[in-house]
Amino acid sequence: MVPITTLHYLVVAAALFVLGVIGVLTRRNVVIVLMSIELILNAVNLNLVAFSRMWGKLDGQVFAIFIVVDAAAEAAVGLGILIAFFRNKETINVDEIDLLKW
Amino acid sequence: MPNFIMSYLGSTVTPGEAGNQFWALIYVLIIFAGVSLAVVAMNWFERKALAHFQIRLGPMRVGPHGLLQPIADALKLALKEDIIPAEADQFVFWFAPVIGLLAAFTVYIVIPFGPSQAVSDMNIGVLFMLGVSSLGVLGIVVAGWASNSHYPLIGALRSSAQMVSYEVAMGLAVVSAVLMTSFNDKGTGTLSMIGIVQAQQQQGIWFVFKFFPLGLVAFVNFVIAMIAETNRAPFDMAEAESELTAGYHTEYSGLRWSLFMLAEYAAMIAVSSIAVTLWLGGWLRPFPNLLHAPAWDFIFSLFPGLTFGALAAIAVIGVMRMPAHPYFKVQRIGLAVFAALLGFIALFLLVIAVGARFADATNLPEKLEALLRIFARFSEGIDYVYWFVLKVALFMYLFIWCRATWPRYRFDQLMRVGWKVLLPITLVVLILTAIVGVIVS
Amino acid sequence: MSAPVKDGSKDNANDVSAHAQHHAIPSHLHLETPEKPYLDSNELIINMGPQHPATHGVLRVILKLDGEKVRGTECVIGYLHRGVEKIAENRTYTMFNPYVDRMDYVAAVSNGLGYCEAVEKLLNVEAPPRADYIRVILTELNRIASHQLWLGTHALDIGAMTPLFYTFRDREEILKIFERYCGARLTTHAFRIGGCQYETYAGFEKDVKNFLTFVAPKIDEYEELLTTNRIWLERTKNVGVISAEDCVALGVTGPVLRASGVKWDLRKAQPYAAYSKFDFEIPTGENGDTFDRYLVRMEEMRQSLRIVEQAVNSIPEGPIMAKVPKVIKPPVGEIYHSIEAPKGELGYFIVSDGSTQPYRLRVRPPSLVNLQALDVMVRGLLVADVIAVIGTIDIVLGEVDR
Amino acid sequence: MIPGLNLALMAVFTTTTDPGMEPVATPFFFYLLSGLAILGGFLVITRRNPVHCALALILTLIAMAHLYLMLYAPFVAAVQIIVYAGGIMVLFLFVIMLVSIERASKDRRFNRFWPVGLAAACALMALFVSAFVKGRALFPDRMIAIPEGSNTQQVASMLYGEAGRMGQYTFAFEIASLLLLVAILGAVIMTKKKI
Repeated sequence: MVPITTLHYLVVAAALFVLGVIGVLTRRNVVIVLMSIELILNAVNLNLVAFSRMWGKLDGQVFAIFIVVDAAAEAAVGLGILIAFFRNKETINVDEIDLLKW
Repeated sequence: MPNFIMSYLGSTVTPGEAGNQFWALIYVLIIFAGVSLAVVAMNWFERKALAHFQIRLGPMRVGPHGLLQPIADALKLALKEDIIPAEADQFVFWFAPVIGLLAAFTVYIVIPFGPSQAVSDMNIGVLFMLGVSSLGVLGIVVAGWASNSHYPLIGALRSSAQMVSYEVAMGLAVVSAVLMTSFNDKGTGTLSMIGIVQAQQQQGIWFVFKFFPLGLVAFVNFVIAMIAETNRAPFDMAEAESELTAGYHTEYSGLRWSLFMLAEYAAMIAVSSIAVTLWLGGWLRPFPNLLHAPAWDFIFSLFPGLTFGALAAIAVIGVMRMPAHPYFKVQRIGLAVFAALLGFIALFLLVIAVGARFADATNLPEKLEALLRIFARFSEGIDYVYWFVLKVALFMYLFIWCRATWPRYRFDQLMRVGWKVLLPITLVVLILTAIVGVIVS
Repeated sequence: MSAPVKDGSKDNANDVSAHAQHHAIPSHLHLETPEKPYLDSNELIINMGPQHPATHGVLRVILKLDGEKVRGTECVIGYLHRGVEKIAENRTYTMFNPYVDRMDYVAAVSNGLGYCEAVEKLLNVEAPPRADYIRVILTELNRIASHQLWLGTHALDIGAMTPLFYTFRDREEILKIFERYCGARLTTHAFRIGGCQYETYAGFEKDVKNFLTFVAPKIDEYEELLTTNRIWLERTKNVGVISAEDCVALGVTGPVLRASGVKWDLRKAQPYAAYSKFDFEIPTGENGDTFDRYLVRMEEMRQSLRIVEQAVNSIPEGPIMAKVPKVIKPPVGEIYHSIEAPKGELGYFIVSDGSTQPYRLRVRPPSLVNLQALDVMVRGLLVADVIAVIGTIDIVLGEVDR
Repeated sequence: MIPGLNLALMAVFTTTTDPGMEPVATPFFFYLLSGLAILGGFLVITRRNPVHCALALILTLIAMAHLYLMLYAPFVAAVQIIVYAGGIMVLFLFVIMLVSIERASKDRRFNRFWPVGLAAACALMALFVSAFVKGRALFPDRMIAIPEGSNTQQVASMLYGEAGRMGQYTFAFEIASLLLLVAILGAVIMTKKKI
């Protein structure tokens, strides 16, 4: 078997990233769009950790932790907006969210 | 292969560290069997203890003093019809109990029953434990959702909010224990579960008494959070039977329901083990530093045998107190056999303990000395496991005691306690621990 | 139904409307959905019951929930309806006596007492003093038993398992006394129209006195378990609050009314049986919350012990049955008689057409009337509080549905 | 089931004493885990029911945590499990249950512009592929051993600094905590009915 190199991890991360982008661009449900964003952030994380392993430095892991923090903040705010929105409009579909003010 | 298997035997590290998959697997199987047995025993003990709190007798019919009741229950549950509601989400409904069970059992990988009596010693042991036990909530939430019914849904909503909230307090309490490990010469702490117990040994104090009362407060907070985390009374919001019939597992039946029960009890034992490891010195016997003479070692190594002896004696009293009516004949015989079994185990343990005492004696025949050396090693392991299990058993009693004593909190009160009482207290304790630690060391 | 009492039916109608105007229900009790819900489309409608561990039988409460917050309740009753009132129209007065025991089956003695006294009033006979004393003793013992059962189940609803078994252990002693007195434990049928059928058995007084010394510390024991328990306090204080005005407007009686601060007890207000001869207090609360109702009932148990003690020490000798004809044929007329049952005012309205059977018999069951207060009490509270409030109203579905 | 079991196995297999030693079955576990991760990602964007999507995402997250373990980043793996799988995903499930899903499960899955989105994503993928093919030399086939045993301590000293000296990322770390605080406040303010 081919030994696993950094490139393998990068390919996996790229695949996940593309999946996340597809989800963000095509799905209607906001919750799933948010999940796709988590997918993208995770792909980035995998890259960072793989590079950290490649160079033998821990900076990548530290960045990964920052990104996890960021993802948590994003999820909290995103879901908060979602709840507030749902309360007023009773929909969670992106293509029905088309008013700047109501 | 035999070399691979035998090579681990003299080792003083866990099989995970030694990289020995065979023994790791054996340990996993032993722990799995042991935890399952403990759950069964806990089931019986809970019903009996609860009954005696409530001036009842509890199970008495199946086997002497209901000893076989858990087995009868398990059989009944396994044979019951496994109902999946028509409107339920089939796959998720099927899968939910498995998540909870896996999360509950996976925690045991890092729980040290002794310095080498663990599957693996991970250097992120505490984090692993926190992370995996936090996965257990997924099983509950998903089960409540998949049932497609109102009561389970409310149970799931309650439990998701509750467990996420109490995880915060729990994590902070754990951090204060981890912080205590770093107050040594080198100034470095550890997240390894074995390392934490060893730190307590080196510092010569259980962390529950360290920086009194800081350790104690953190410990009490952890215990409260852990009761909430396992959904037990008085925090059993998720399955409050008088409110939500059975909460998240209302729609479950038969084997799948029993998986939930298994997961709940396994999780109880797991979190108790964590509390014991972090604050109560894990496998350490009482006063390992003060009473360190070989004679003391010997006396404490007799405890396992004596405990089983006491249990056997209780069983014998039970035999004698049984009415002399032919109806009770089978039960008498059964209990007598059980007593004999306990007595035999007690004898075995005592022989080993006594044998281990004389392992270092001079001018022994060579074969006897080899045997006694094995005894000594065996006795040591039994000691560790015994003290660990004893402490965990006290926690199990605590769980039952709480359940028998207190009414149930209401949901908003529960959240208030979690966020406005436990969290600030643990934060303050954490900060004070750091300050006191810096001042002292 | 046209009443056999011919005169003044029109006047009666006027009376009713005037009455209704006078006691118009305050506007805030007409409950509309007050505010915009938190999540509109997510209003959960939950059927609590008729099969539910905490609805004390077959009560069905339809809860409208916003998250866990209760926005409205609707009680659906009648699952235990047996047509007791209709049965009465086809039974003689004597034959109907056992049926009333099946209404509030945890306080059967009180039910029997109310019925017997109502018929006695209709017949214009009075039970002899000794019978009155026996009635008081048994009724008060039954009040303790009823409150004990209430306490156990109420605590169980709130999550404390243990008090249930303590109260059942002690209730057992009362049931033993009943069993020795009349052979039945629950549906006692202890009294007859005109007195009591059975003379007290030998050792009755000793049994009762033993019970008094036995149970007084037990009541303290219950209080020890609960009264100062933090969780119990948090679960009951300021939960299910109902004001005195609302209680009066809704016709709520019994401990629920007294816990709201109204000192109204039929044993004092219109004494029946031998109650005027005894010295006892009427405990009242202040806040009208679940905790006050708990305290009021606990104190009522102690007061009942006082009454029983006085009664058993001064029980007179004499006959136990008044002179009552073999075939009971009350004169034409109607009567309303009510007593203070453990749960509130238990009233019997009997219309007699002069035959051996009642023309119409109507029961005013305290549980049914008190259950009206549920909606007022639980609006805006959480699901867990609904359970606590159902427990604290102390309903028995046999009586609600009849 | 498989991720949980794996977590157990990985815990056993990756904690070897020799930091330079490769874990026992690296390629096998790599392909298994990355397969699971990609499968999970695929399910996230295709499943109709949001709860199924969330479960698929949890599968991905747990598989990713194992990949971190394989990359000798146990601390990041633990954070991933605690924060993502135990925290964020429960939040997601909570919100999914709070907003009605009956309607969502009957709706169209994709928005009107899905071909555009798909095309854009495909273009992105082409970019990645070309970057990997052309820039093969940029990614050397090397894996420098990171001492795993003290991973947590090293991460900590980068974040907090040691012995009185500020760490490289201490300031960024504090900023991140501030970000979290702001996010919490924002979420609370947005979801609260009346403040």
